[in-house]
Amino acid sequence: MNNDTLIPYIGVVTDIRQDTPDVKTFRVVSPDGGKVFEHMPGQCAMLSIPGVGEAMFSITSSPTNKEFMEFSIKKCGCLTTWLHAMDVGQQITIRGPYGNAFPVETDLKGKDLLFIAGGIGLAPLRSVINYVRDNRANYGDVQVIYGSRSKDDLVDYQEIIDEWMADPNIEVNLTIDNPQEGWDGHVGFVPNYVKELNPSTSKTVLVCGPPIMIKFTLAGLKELGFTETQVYTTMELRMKCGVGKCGRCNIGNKYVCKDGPVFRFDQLGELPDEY
Amino acid sequence: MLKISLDKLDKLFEAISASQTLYIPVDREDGAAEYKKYESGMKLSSALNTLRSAKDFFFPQTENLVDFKMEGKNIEVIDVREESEDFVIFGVRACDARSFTILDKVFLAEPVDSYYKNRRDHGTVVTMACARPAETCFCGTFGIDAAAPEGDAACYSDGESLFIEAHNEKGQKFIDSISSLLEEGDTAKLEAVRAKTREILKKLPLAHLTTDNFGGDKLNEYFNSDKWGELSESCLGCGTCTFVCPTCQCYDIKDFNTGHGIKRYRCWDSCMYSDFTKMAHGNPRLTQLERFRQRFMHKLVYFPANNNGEFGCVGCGRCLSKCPISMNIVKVMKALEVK
Amino acid sequence: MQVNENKEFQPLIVAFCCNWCSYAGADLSGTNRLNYPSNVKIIRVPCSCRVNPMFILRAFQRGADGVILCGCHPGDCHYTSGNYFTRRRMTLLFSMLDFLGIERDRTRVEWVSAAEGAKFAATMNEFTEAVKKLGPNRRLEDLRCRKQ
Amino acid sequence: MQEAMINRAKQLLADGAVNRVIGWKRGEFAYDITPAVFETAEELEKEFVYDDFTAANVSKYLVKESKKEGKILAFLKPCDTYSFNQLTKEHRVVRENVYIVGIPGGPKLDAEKIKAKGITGILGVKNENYTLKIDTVYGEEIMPFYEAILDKCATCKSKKHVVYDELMGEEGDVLDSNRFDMVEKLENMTAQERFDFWRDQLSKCIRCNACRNVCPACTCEKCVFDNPNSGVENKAPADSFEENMFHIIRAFHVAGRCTDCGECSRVCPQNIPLHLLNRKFIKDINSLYGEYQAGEDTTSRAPLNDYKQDDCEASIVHERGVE
Amino acid sequence: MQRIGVFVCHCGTNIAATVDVKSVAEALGHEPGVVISQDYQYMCSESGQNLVKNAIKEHNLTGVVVCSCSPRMHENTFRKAAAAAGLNPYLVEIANIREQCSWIHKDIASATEKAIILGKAAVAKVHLNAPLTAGESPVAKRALVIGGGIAGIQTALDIAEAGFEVDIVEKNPTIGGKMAQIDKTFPTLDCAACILTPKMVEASQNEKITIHSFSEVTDVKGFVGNFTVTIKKKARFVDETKCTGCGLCTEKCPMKKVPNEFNMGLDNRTAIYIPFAQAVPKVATIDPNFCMMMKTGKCGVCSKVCSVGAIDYKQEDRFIEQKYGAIVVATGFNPIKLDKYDEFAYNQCPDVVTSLELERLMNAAGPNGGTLLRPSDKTHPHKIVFVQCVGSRCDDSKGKPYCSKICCMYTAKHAMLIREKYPDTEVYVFYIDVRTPGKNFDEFYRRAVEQYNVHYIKGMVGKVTPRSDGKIDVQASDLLANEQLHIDADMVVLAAAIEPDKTARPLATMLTTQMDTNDFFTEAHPKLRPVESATAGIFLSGACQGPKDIPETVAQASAAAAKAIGLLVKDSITCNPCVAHSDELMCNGCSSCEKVCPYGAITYIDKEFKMPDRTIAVRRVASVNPAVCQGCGACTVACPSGAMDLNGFSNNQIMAEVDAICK
Repeated sequence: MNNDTLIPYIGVVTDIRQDTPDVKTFRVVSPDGGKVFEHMPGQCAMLSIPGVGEAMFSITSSPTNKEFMEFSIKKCGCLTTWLHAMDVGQQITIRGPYGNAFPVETDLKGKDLLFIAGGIGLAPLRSVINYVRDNRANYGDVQVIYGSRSKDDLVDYQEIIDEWMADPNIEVNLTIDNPQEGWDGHVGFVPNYVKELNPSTSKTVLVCGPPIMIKFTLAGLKELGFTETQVYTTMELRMKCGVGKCGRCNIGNKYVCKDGPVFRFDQLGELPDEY
Repeated sequence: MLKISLDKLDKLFEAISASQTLYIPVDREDGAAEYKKYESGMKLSSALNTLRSAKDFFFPQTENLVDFKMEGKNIEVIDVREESEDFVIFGVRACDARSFTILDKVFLAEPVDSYYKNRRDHGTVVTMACARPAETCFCGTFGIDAAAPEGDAACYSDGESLFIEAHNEKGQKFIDSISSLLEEGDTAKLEAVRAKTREILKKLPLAHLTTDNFGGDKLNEYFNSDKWGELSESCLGCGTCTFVCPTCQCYDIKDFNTGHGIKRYRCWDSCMYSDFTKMAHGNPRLTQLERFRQRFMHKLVYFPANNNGEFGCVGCGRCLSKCPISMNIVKVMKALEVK
Repeated sequence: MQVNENKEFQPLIVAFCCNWCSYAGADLSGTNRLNYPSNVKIIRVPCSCRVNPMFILRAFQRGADGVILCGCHPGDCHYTSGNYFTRRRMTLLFSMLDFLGIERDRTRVEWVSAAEGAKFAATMNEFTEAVKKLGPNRRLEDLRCRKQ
Repeated sequence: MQEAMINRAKQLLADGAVNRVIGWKRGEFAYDITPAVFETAEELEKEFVYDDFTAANVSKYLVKESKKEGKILAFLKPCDTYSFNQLTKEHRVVRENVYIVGIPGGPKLDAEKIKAKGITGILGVKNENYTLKIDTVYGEEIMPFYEAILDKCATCKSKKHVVYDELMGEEGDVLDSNRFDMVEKLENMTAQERFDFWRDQLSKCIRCNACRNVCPACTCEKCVFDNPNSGVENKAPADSFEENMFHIIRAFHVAGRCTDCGECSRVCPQNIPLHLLNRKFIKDINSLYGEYQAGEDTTSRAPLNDYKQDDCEASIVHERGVE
Repeated sequence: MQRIGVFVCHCGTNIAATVDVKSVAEALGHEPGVVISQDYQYMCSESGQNLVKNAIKEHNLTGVVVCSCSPRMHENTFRKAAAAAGLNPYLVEIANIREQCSWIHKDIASATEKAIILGKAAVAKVHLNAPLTAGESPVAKRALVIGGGIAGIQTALDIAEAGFEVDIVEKNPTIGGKMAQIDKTFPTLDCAACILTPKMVEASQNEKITIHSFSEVTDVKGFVGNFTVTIKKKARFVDETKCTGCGLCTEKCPMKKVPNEFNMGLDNRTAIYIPFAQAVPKVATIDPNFCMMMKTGKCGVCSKVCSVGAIDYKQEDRFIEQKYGAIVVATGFNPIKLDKYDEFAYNQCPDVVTSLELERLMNAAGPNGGTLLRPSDKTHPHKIVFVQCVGSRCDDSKGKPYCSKICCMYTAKHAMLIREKYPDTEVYVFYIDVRTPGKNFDEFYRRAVEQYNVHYIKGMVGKVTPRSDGKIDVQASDLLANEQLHIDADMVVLAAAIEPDKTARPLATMLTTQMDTNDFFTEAHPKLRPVESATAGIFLSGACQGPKDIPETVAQASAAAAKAIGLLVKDSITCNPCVAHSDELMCNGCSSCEKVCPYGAITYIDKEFKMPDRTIAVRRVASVNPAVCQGCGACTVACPSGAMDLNGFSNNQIMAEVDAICK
């Protein structure tokens, strides 16, 4: 019988990195080494510990990484608590890739890109940013605006400092919500920072973060003259099958797991307000 | 058309079940009909339809997907799939026959659901035309002719004989396997019976219900309708409608720890359940109104939007007679309809 | 269920014992070296009234062949009234299991005081024998949990 | 009756004594009645119905409705008043927010019973001197009224309203019912026969939760079977054990609280006689701990929350009946 | 991921002889989450404990399983060891592989297998253990004693002696109780008043003791260490602070025909009265039912004669509220009413009296100044019949099923005293059997029979009939001689059963303590905790718990005081952390749990909740007071939604054990 997407592969956790107090990044490879499967930036995978639970996570590593996949996971439920407690060498089950991806090879190609992320929202965008960095010639200006509650809550801070900020080809703007010792960067909420920075409306925007941040950022962008067709985001909904059959992530005629999770805001506008 | 005398039905069933598993609707003690694996002596039910729909044959209420063995940090994945045996479902009504087409659109769409396909490939659907439709029937609304059911092969009765014809290769193979019992018959009387059935279908109370005003383009006007509150207010949030429905296919995937391994299985789920969309950090459908709306919007708007106007309902009427509070798709359609 | 070399059926017995009387009674039968079969596995609960019918069904689901509940004698409950509630709950539960055709001898309530080590051992011997006679629990087991 | 009820409801609405009415709304056919809340005289005029098919017990809706602003008028049949009282006792309804009009009860009709006679294509049902004249697309059919009544009405326990603010019609009495006959019959079977009986019945269960969701005693904020942390969460009967588990525990959770309103069996799409489980508990409670009718009052102690020092021992189960 | 350590004890050869401890340690080492699994000779020894402590530190353990003897033996030892190593003590579980395994099984293979399963169950449970912290709750340093009889007085004196404030609430105008009415005490025959009144005075003079006489408890809130009690000080229409107890008012009061309850109604008192000469407090009280001033507004004599102006006809009931750490119930007893005993003619004939009435008749301060005279004609009785067990040990609904315990002895006392003082009087005692356990009791009884020639007749009195000549015909059967007797008695004395005071039942409800069917308070444990109620902080003193004689009452009163003092010396009480708790989001507020809680630990509150649909709803939810809950778990099963769970024995923990055992 053919492989069925509901039957998962085995992945081995080879590295666990404590990113923030409640976010860890897990490196997953196939038991034989190498990646379990290929994906495009923005796509997701179903991770599970049998008997504990299964959930969808966006793949935070770039497809250009040929050795492993990474997942940045915030501790919030039963499964994530378990994942946070495990040690290196633990096997997990993994299936995917699921969902659409950011249109990095089509609509985004050649465009100036503005990434706006808040908190754990950087996770799905990190995949795109690194993909873009690795295919730098295909894109115009790249700007990243990233904020979090505090310095400690910035996911992948080390990579941001060591690689992104060191990369002359991209502009990185960091902010934290409240002043903090040892932080001489910008202080303030992401939506306000975006307005302050007043990015050019020629840019295509990829935004991800908590719903309230997205709401105000979008409003701010509109004030600045951006249109909904310029802004992409990625959604999170309860999913079970990952292939648009189980019905759980159905909104209007879309299935987030299959038709999403990446949507342009004008597409989202056509959907019923149920997310 | 080929036929067999109705009093030789036993022989027909014996012949079919000799080569493969046969399921026929039989009467239960409580008067309701249900599909049973044929055993000698069983009588075909004369009821209009089975209490449960026929979807169970291809999409059972629970099914084991995969097993895991956990040992230290290691996980072993055990593929539990087995090639299905060949089987025949006999006596499927037109509405249920159409439901398979609808389920196919979900489960056979890429990526194909191998569990469903496995059974679909091995199952032959032999339908049976209706003769005495009930007041709850409204298959006509969805373009289904109860007197001419779809399926791999179809049967019709004129009161004396059972006529049988193939609709496809699988159906033909089925007829070939029993051809020794069949003889060519005159369909004149049958045509009269079918004409009469169609007359009755026109007289049914729901005969005039149409889908003209529903479909994929009606999303916003129906989604935002102010009728949902009133319609859903007495909904108990149970799963009866979903589970008796031949087209509802939402499912959940769960793990069961047997003590010596994990069984991952899927089971029917209902969008009417309060925890259907519940996540660790919230629920986008908080009230029964939203959950109730989802079920009907899906059948009447979302499904047609993705499937060339085909609706997610076949008018079998099960939900009409089984809903504990008698709220159903017909009432919803009538209340919502914007001309 | 366990099967040893002699192929004699060895039932699995789960015994819920209240901390204050029956568990102490079980300890006493140990102190006095009064044998009872190793089929019996004890779970300590503060009071017999802590035992939820769900625990009993759970044990049967997972492969127990008999479940026995032991508590202080009526009137002697450490918490004054716990075992009176237990008595009503278990009477009704067992009656319901009986109503569903589950063998009566698979369930039992016995009052064993902290001083009744002998009674504890005798009860366990008796109960294990009774369950052994019934054979494996088939009517209230979960096939998925059956050991291959 | 229906006219009188509509008039009384309109009057109470007009007086401002209540601002909503819970009752029943007519459907597409003669029998598909839906419980509904009415807010205006017009709605009442147009859609309120009370006839031989208005069997649904509306008291459970009052858990939610009585917590809303204002007062709601509830028409309660005798059996419904027991449910309501029990809910009051358990603090699940706000008694002050409900104006109860006691109305005469059944026997109510069961459309399934009519259909089971082979009568189909039903267009209308008329009760003429306890003979049902059923108009169908296939012509008129006749059947005796009492052959079509709901099982729960056939074993009615009481025609008395145990709580009301006003009464329409005359007050009835607690009946000497034969409701335990079937339980007794099962008790007199052998264990194997009982096991086979229940296996046959419970294997039909599709876990639609209709029995639970309609049950006025099942008003938990979160049912253990829906709660992933309860350890017994279960959505579908993957094994015969789970069919048993759900129904045993559900019956146990409502034991001593179930008023025997019979809604569970009425709504079961698979016609499982679930009420027998509840009645078994009721019968046991009556015989072992003294007669007790849940919902009869709002103050008595539920039998499972009570005890006597000389209660029988659990071994009584082993000592009585046939094996 | 859990990091669990497993420690398997050999217990010398106690375990190791029948359980292969090495394989147990080996097998449990493979269980999920187990990072270290060791065996050792004596795990409870200092070095064994160090093994555990070191492993906790070294492996940063999140849970410890010790496979050893019964947890009843060493659970605390290992909990303390864990705590010493910085691990929450409630993350330790014991698998009992000695008493419940090695000591009862002989076959090594099956004992080892069972030990492994028990170990697995403990590992499965410890996975779900949560760190628990025992809560603390402050203790109000004041005790309340309800009832001012000898029990209450003794308890109050003992508590005061230990240095704590005590309040006595007495419903009558004076403390003293039943003992004050008694003439002499058995078996020493010393005068009751002589030994009681000094104690009464001591109580009134002790500055730690406050006496609220003529007062009642009307409300009790709170829990152990923290009770808030409302006391009603009934209006006595005399200002307590001014009244000197001179008694002039009682002499001058014109209303002199009030039945005197202190003398059992055998004589009269005035409307303003002091119950007896040694009353404490010695303060007058006006009986408003008889006072002319109160009834008609005409009189006011007492007010006129009172030199200190203490009379206040307008006085009203006052309520005071006070916080207490402990409450001692000492509500005492009363003889039952004999209205139903027509066969003894108690209501028909004044010369048929109860034993307590006889006490008054014989008392020097009684109606006859100590001379025993018949109440009817004030003549000297020559033949007295005592009837035992009137209402005691009865099967029928008229009486009490229990033995009243004191009657045999006081009857012997009465008989003896009468025979001593009036040797010409014949005394008959009809009994079922004579019960005289107690120091010097049987000797006392035998003296009555042998020395004083009291006629003890085993038999029942069938009928008592007053005759027109003033004699009383007593029909009885002598069971030993097997003959019917007729005695023409002058007096008949009935040993009426005693029963708890009527105020006890409503009080028990207020205190959420339990009572038996006879309305005696139920002790927390019949053998081991006889002076505590099941409700923490409520203690039982004297006959409210069961029939008692004076020495027993005083002993129990001191025991109750000791228990109360044990509580009051603490600044705060450590609560058992293994208590029930309710998940408010799942709680239905149905009150089932409250109904089965023996401690009244569950209350209901209306609480605002943000509902998932963003509305605010007020819901009734259960709230467990962890200071009161004892952790039995009755509520967890009564709760259908599973909102109620028990720390340390949660649903999931027990189910994990079941799963592990059945695996």
